[in-house]
Amino acid sequence: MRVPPRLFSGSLLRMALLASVVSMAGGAVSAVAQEAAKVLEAEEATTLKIEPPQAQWGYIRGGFGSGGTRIFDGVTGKMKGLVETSKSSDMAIDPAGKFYYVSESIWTKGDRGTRQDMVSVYDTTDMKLLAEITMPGRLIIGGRKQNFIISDDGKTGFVYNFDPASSVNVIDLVKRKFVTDIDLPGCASLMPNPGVGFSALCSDGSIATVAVNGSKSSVTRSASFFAASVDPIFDNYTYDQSKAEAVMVSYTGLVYQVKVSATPTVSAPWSLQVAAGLRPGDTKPLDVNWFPGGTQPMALNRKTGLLYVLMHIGEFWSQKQAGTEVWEIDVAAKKVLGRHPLEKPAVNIEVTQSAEPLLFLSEDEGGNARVIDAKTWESKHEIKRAGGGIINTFFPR
Amino acid sequence: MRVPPRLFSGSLLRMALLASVVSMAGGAVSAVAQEAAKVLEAEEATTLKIEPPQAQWGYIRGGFGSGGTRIFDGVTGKMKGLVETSKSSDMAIDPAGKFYYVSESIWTKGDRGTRQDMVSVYDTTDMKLLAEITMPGRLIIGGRKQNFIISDDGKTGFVYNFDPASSVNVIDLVKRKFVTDIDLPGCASLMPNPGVGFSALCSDGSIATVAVNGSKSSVTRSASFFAASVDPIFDNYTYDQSKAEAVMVSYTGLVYQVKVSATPTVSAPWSLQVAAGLRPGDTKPLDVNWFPGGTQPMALNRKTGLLYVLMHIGEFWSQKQAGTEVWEIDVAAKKVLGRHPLEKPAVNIEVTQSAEPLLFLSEDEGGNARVIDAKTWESKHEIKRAGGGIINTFFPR
Amino acid sequence: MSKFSVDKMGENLLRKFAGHTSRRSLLSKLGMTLVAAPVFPLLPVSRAEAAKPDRSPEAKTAFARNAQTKDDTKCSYWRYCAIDGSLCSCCGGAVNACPAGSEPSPVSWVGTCINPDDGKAYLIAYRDCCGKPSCGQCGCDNTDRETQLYVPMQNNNVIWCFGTSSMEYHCSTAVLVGAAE
Amino acid sequence: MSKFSVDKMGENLLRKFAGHTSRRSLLSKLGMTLVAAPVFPLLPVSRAEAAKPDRSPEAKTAFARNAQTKDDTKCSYWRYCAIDGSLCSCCGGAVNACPAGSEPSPVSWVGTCINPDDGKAYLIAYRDCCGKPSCGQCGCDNTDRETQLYVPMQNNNVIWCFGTSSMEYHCSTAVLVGAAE
Repeated sequence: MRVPPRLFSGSLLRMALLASVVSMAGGAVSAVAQEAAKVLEAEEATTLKIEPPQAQWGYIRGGFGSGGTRIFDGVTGKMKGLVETSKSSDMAIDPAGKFYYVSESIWTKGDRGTRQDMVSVYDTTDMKLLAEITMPGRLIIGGRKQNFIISDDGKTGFVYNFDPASSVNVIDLVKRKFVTDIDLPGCASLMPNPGVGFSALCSDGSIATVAVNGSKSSVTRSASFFAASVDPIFDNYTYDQSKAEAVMVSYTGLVYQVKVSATPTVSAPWSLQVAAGLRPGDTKPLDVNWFPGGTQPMALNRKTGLLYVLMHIGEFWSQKQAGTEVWEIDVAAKKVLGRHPLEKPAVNIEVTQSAEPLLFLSEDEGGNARVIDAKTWESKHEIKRAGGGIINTFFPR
Repeated sequence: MRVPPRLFSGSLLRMALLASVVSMAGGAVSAVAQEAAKVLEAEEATTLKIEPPQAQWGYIRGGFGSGGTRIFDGVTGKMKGLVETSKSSDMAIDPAGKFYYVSESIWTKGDRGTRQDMVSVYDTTDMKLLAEITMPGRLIIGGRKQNFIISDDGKTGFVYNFDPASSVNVIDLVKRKFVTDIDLPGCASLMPNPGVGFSALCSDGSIATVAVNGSKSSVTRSASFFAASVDPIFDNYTYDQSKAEAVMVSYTGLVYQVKVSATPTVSAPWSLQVAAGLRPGDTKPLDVNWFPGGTQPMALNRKTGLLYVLMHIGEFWSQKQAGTEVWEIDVAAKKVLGRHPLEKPAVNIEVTQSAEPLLFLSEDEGGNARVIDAKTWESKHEIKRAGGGIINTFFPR
Repeated sequence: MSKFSVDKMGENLLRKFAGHTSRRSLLSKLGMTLVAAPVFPLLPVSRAEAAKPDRSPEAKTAFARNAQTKDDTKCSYWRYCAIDGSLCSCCGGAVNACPAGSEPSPVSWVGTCINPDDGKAYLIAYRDCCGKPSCGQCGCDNTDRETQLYVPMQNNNVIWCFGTSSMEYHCSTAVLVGAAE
Repeated sequence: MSKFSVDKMGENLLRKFAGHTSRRSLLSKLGMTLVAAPVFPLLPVSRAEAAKPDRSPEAKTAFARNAQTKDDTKCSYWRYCAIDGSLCSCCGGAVNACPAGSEPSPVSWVGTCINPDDGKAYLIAYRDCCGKPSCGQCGCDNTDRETQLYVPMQNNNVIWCFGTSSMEYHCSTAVLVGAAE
């Protein structure tokens, strides 16, 4: 057996084979089983357990319209299990590693009937459904990391809603109940704000900060610091829980660092291309340059402070184009340390927070994933039909 | 506009553009619309209607686990619409062409919650859901044509159930209600039996005939005529409504013709391979021959009496292998008229009952479909991402 | 001259929704309007001073340089400069019509596309047709002036099926709204 | 010597169900058994006279000639002679165990496969693991002695998720039941 016996569940299914044979079978089976024992041992069917979230795992979503988030061990390349994420749902991992949370919308009759919005709670080791926390609604989109976030203490979930007015559902994950919804006009792409509530990017180029106190809340706004329709910031940015800092990249390749607090501050943006010794990206038509692109174009290693960005050659407004290189960037030094060509173009990138960091990439075609050693840049695994969607990793603290 | 205006619906959506602008927009829009009218005409969004079922259409299911049956016009190769067939559902077409019937099983929460089994009824021209006829259950499998059949007069539906005991749900399609379920131990793969009820193939190699009279029924059985586990008959066989005759093919390539009545009769089987001048197919290991294969390996043109079978070279127990040739067989003469190599191997075949018969094929890879002229054997269309599943055509009477 | 400005639409939307407008009262207003007026994108439109935009080939995106006006079943058709999804014109619908049995969303995202025949810019409403499984034919993903979720009406990933009986995505149309700045 | 005969199992099943057994009383019996005994395929088994089957390479199917006993994440693993679906051993499960969170069906379809190490035939129960979206890894479709719906326990297309909380298919295991004739 290739799976450690300690992982076997101790459920009713452990019942012995012989005792469970239906009475209709008569006396034949005991004899058969004894006979079988002489040759190969008869077996029972069981259900395994799984380890709680591990730093070297990658969680890869199915593509648009498909369900399921497959968990792969980046070291072995093997599938470990599957989180039951329904179509266009969002998954978040409990920072303590005990629960998988799935923010989802399900109709009672598939594509008709009554709409049901909920956060479903799964145990991370037996993967069983523990609770369904009903809530008023949520944006149906898929492929976004910042639409369902969890506070750094793991106690509160924030679910972005758009119907088509913007709001945020506040979920008490301890009591497992919906608390309130907060209007958030013109803003989206949430980040946790420890001790305060959450912050978000807004269409006027500001950051909105929502102080949440039970069912009460108040909203404040920063000054405008980016041009939301001219050079948008990718809303699949990275929030670094260890520093309460968000690192963001814009379509032209500007890097923004947002220090999260009651009054978030934004550092002066700097250009990825300049950090690589090239001229900065421009919004002008015809101008050819390297640009960031994809659905999830960036990943950040919290310990090393290294940023990984999917880059491609193109013109402006090519923000969904798959990356042909991964740029490895020292954020503190504002310097591109390496440009690493990919065997196959990729649309999503994530990095593990494990001691030996591994890059997970969703390739542009076939739903395949690739695992690359972030130190040696050696390709470790190509995983067929991994899903093709966005990728999460777990940050143990 | 590429679609005839007569197909536009006369619904509320016909409301004029200007009148429908929301009040918040203020006075600006009228001016804009007048301006726009000078350049290109502003439009409204509408919903089209579709013709009732046409003889030259092919209905192609999505592959395993996917929903939707796409309708393609074999003459133009264009998609005409989509029947809302949920995952692992079965579709049947009202012989009068007024309704699409979908036999389906839906859980209230996707893959959990309460199971709901029903026959959903859709209008064939506006494609709207007209009714849901609830019933006790059905076999969940997909890819089978004979699990949901309709009597030749269009008044009664029969739904195969297996849970894991075999039965058949009788559905009154006129009153749109479930009538009764009938035990059918050891049998499956239903065919209509006009004036009687339905018949089915059984694991003892017989045909069971079920006389249905309201909620009462009685079952009779023919003598055994095939070896169900040794040389099985493909259960995606063809039932010819014009002759009340079923034409069936077995794994080795034997053709059976079943004349349906209160006491069905089966003609002596004959070998496809012999009809092509080869030695007959054998169940013996190692023996290499041409064999029928695929999921839906055969199609019958009701008017010409020509049978089309997907054939491949292999050994016995290769019954799912994709066909590399289509054999064109005159059933009455028991003679293979032609062997037609395919550009790409196919797993499903169907033929239109139109004046100029067209073959629809689901290719083995990529979910692509191909349309071939059944007279000239010219490839007319290759349709990308058509679905890849089984195919239905409509037989107008 | 009054023309549509997508950026201004976004700003106005924001201002209207911000602070003084209760979301619930707005929603109930929207809800009523959804029933009464299902044809037009439910977004406020402002007058805007017309600049003189440069429509020369040198000022065009890669999409605009290669756009055509003849075949609306191809991704390069001029109106599709910011579409993402299956073209309804390949699904039994039309460039501005949903296939039978699907339902056009009363609201939509928008794009500003240049018609190569007259060199003018037009506002296009990409109305999703909803309530049926994905059509799957003619998938396109064009991204001219396509933004992120905080400017939702210019984001082409959102399932724009608000106010329809279900939010299952079937295909997308490209409805001509009018001239843009 | 008593060994499993798949054909006889089918025949007995048929005889038991036919005529004199009411489906409902059988079902309620099955229902009770499902709760009490979820481990074994719920199908009656008969004694059968052991013939001496020919296990020489010349008597083997293409699958059996190429089967191996080392790697149960490959379609050629000997037990998979009639499997259809994703191998649970590639999904975080094992050849005889469901991945965490999925549920083994108490009933299954069966195959008779030859172990190349000892040349003997064994009855294999292909238990589907249910209640999660399709695993999608290591898809196999082997068809030795695989039949059609009227012999359901030897058909590998049926979603064998009876008696589980949902019938969504996740992956398939291959549980060794015992020696076959």
